[in-house]
Amino acid sequence: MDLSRFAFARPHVLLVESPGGTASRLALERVLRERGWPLTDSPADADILAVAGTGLRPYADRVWAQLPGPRARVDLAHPEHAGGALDGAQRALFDGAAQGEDAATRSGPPSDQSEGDGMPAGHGMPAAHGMPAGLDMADRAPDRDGLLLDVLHVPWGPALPWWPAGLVLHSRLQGDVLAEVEVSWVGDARSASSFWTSAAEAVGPARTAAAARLDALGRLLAVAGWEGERLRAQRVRDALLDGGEDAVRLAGLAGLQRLHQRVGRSRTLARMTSGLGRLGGGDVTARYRQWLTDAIAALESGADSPVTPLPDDLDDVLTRLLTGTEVSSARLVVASLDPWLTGALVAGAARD
Amino acid sequence: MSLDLFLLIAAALFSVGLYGALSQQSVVMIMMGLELMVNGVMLAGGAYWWFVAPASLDGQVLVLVALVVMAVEMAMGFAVTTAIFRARDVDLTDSAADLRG
Amino acid sequence: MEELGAALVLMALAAAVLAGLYAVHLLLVVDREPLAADPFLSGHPPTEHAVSRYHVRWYAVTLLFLAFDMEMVFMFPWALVVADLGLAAVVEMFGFLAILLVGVLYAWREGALRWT
Amino acid sequence: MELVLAVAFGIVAVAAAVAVFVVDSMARATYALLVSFLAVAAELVLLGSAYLGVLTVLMMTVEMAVMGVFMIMYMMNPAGLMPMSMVHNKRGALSIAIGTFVVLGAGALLVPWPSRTGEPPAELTRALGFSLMGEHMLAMIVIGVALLATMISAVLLATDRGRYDRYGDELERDTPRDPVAGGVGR
Amino acid sequence: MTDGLALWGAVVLPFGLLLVATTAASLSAALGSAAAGRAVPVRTVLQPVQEAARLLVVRRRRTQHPDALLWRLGGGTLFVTAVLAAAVVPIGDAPVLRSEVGVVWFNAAETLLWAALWLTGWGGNSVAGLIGGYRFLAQALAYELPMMLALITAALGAGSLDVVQVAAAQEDLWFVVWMPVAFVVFLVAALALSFWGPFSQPAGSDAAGGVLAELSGVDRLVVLVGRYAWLAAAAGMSVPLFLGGGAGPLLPSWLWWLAKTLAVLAALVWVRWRWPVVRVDRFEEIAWVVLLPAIVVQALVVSLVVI
Repeated sequence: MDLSRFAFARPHVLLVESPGGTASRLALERVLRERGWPLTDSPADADILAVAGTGLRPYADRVWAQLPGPRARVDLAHPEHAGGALDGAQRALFDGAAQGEDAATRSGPPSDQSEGDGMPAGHGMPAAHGMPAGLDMADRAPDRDGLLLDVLHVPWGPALPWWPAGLVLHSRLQGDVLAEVEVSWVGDARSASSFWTSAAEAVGPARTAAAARLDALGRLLAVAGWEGERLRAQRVRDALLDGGEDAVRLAGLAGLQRLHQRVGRSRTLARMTSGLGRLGGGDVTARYRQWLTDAIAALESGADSPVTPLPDDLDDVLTRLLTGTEVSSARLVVASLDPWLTGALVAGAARD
Repeated sequence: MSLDLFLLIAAALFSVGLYGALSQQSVVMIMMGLELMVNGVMLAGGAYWWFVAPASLDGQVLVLVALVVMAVEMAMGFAVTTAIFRARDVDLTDSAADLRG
Repeated sequence: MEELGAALVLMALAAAVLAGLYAVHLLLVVDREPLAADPFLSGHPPTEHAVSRYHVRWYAVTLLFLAFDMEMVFMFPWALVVADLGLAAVVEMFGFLAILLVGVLYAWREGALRWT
Repeated sequence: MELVLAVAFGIVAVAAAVAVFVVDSMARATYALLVSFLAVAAELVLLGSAYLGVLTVLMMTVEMAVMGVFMIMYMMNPAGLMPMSMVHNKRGALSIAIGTFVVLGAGALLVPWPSRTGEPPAELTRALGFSLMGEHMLAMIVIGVALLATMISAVLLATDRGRYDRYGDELERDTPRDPVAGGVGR
Repeated sequence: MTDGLALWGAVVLPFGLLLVATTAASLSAALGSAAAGRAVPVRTVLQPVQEAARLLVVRRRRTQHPDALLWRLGGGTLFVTAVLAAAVVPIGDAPVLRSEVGVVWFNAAETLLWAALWLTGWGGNSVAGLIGGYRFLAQALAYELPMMLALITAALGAGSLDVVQVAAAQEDLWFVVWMPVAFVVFLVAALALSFWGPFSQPAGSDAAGGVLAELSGVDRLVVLVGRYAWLAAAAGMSVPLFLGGGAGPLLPSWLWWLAKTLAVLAALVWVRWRWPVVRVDRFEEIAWVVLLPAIVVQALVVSLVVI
């Protein structure tokens, strides 16, 4: 089986985060980055499904059924096991015989393969009989453009990479525009706050404040399609969360200043994000720039950085901001609100 | 190769296009029929140029003009279809006929 | 005329390379039967077929493009004779282009270059 | 060899043309039409017009891609998953079409076409350039104006919003109000 | 029938294109490793081969009610058209196919990408693919006209549509020197047509991979190979159009062509790691009201110089 050892020396990983899985996600992201295993966007390209945390059961199972195979799965409850779990997954990919058996069990239509019951049935569509593949044809609905064209019911999250843990966005898509949006949550909405609170106890408030913002920045950059800088942001973030002496903070500061130069001052990124998701006078551009300046300020002062407060009814705000945007704008807006939605930044404020 | 052969193919294309233009209900499908007819004209123009009067470039220019006419026809056709669809929520000629009344 | 024969030969050779890839795939793949899978929807089942009347938000740009594109029909032969014909050909072609750019300007002001 | 290719591409062109009105999926219909155009482009290359042939490939691919956009937008059931008939007066249309083919085909075969006079110019595309800039200049001027008219009327007809929706009734706003912003800012 | 075609060259061409394309993928892999803060060992150059092996082992997928014919046709068209486009590129002095309309030929092969990408997006019956396919069409509407004008500007400078003659016309002065706008526009178009780097929104992460979303196994490999092949073909074309073709001292002309092509390719790959994705809904307006007038002015300048 030399071939599969060669082929899967660098398996592609689909990483999704379940509520409360922040620690596991960070651990997985770090190991993957260090090994150079790429993160991928869809199950079709994935060899390994990595679920950070354990609260995503039915959704992760359905995604699992979509991995073409050879496939392996990591459900990571304890962040310290990230490396070992990924090693095990890779060994499973090497095992051609077992993969062949797994593939043989999956030859029917997809509905027979999904494990676990009680799948949430989208928008409660009645089962369509006599329709091809038992799926309905899309129906039409009015649009702001005055053309009565088809609407697709497209859910975003929770088993979606670079997406706030547990957020589910049910959208009605007309073309690439989200005509209507409905927000709901799987599990606890502010599930990341406990992780960042405990991180602050471990490595201090300043470094945590910077790391939380870098984490948000990395996720935004991933959605904005800037892989190189996403990797750099995560590198600095991981260094800051490492513990250790003051030199780490200074190295982190240097990395942050470089990011500020490259990302914060990027005119291309600013042009692509300006005017999106206006909230309290700031748009997406203003928010990621604020993260960078706040992170630098925190490291320079050695103290926590104050968090810009956002409205409490963030779900309603999200609905309002996303209605009528096209898909890439919507993803950017969600990513720019990610740390508030998951509680990563709220936690910092709570300690003041 | 002879002129007859190409003209025969062109005639076939033209006739298939004519059938489409006459039988289809949807504006966009009618346009596809018209396009096929122009397609036949283009082939006939190219063949006529090659087999009859290669020294003069009229045949070549005819094909170019046919290409442009096709594009203009398409742009206007799509614009009209969009306008009709916006106004009446249909793109069928049968249903659009009563726009006159 | 040689272009046609060349195109056919090249297409056949390129297709042969792709066919070779598929052949190697059949030898190596874990299971030859393609996996029947749902489309990726973040872990939700699909409720309807995705192929539908897709509301293209930039249809006005396509119309603009169709018209402007026709310019190129004339511009390729024009490029060969500019040096011989001199200023008259330049004035004529760029007059033509200026007319079309007026159309673009108009469309821009009407907001036709943006998603509706 | 050339005869074989000419016949083969002729068959492809006509078969694809028929397929346009036979297949259920609008995507397939659109790209069947493209195949028909590509086959005719191949015939044009066979007929010594390399420029016209390649240009036809270029223009028709783009136009069919655009046509696909509108086909998918406005046709019911664009993927043809639920086959349905969208024709009227099929029999009449068919008989007219066949009649036309018989007349045109008979003309093609029976008319004594003049025999070939002259030779094509050595550098055909260049000659075409001289011709367009010279004797056929009127065609270019007319087409230029026609294209402008097409642009303006197509935008006017197709779009729902215009400058008054964007800049206000008096065109008083500096920045337009649009559902989705553009890259230039005006 | 095939007078202008160098037959043995045609046989070698697909493989040569694959080789150059693999070089681009290797370089991209190295830059990615560096960005992740990892060492870049020599074996990184094998990474594209490794990826190809992976995709050959991985199973193919079929979504519910796909239009499999159009789906696969679209994916395969990418590579086939890349080979067609590369055929008119003079490798040094001689292209595989010498055609008097080589520039238009390249352009025509490129427009087939409109069909290819849209079909790849449509065929899978998946929302992500659909969004990606339509994004590519929107992107094509933006880059196509500037690119056509850039091609014409180079042809204008040489007074010929034959790529060999365009390269030969730069004996005294490379076109890039006095057609910088056309060169830049051509490179932007090269990125956009191979939906690469800043113009990779048709395969964007924000839409779960867009046109690539449902592709696995060899089906995905075919599309990726086609994409890299187009990147290589476009880089290769930029050399005879703007960078003097095979001109250069001492070395044989084909080697000069290769060196210049690899340099352009390296720049295109580097851009991927240097810039974020340019969103189509914003790029559309920029292309029409900034790029298009700019390249028209460039063409005007060139035509005034020519007469």
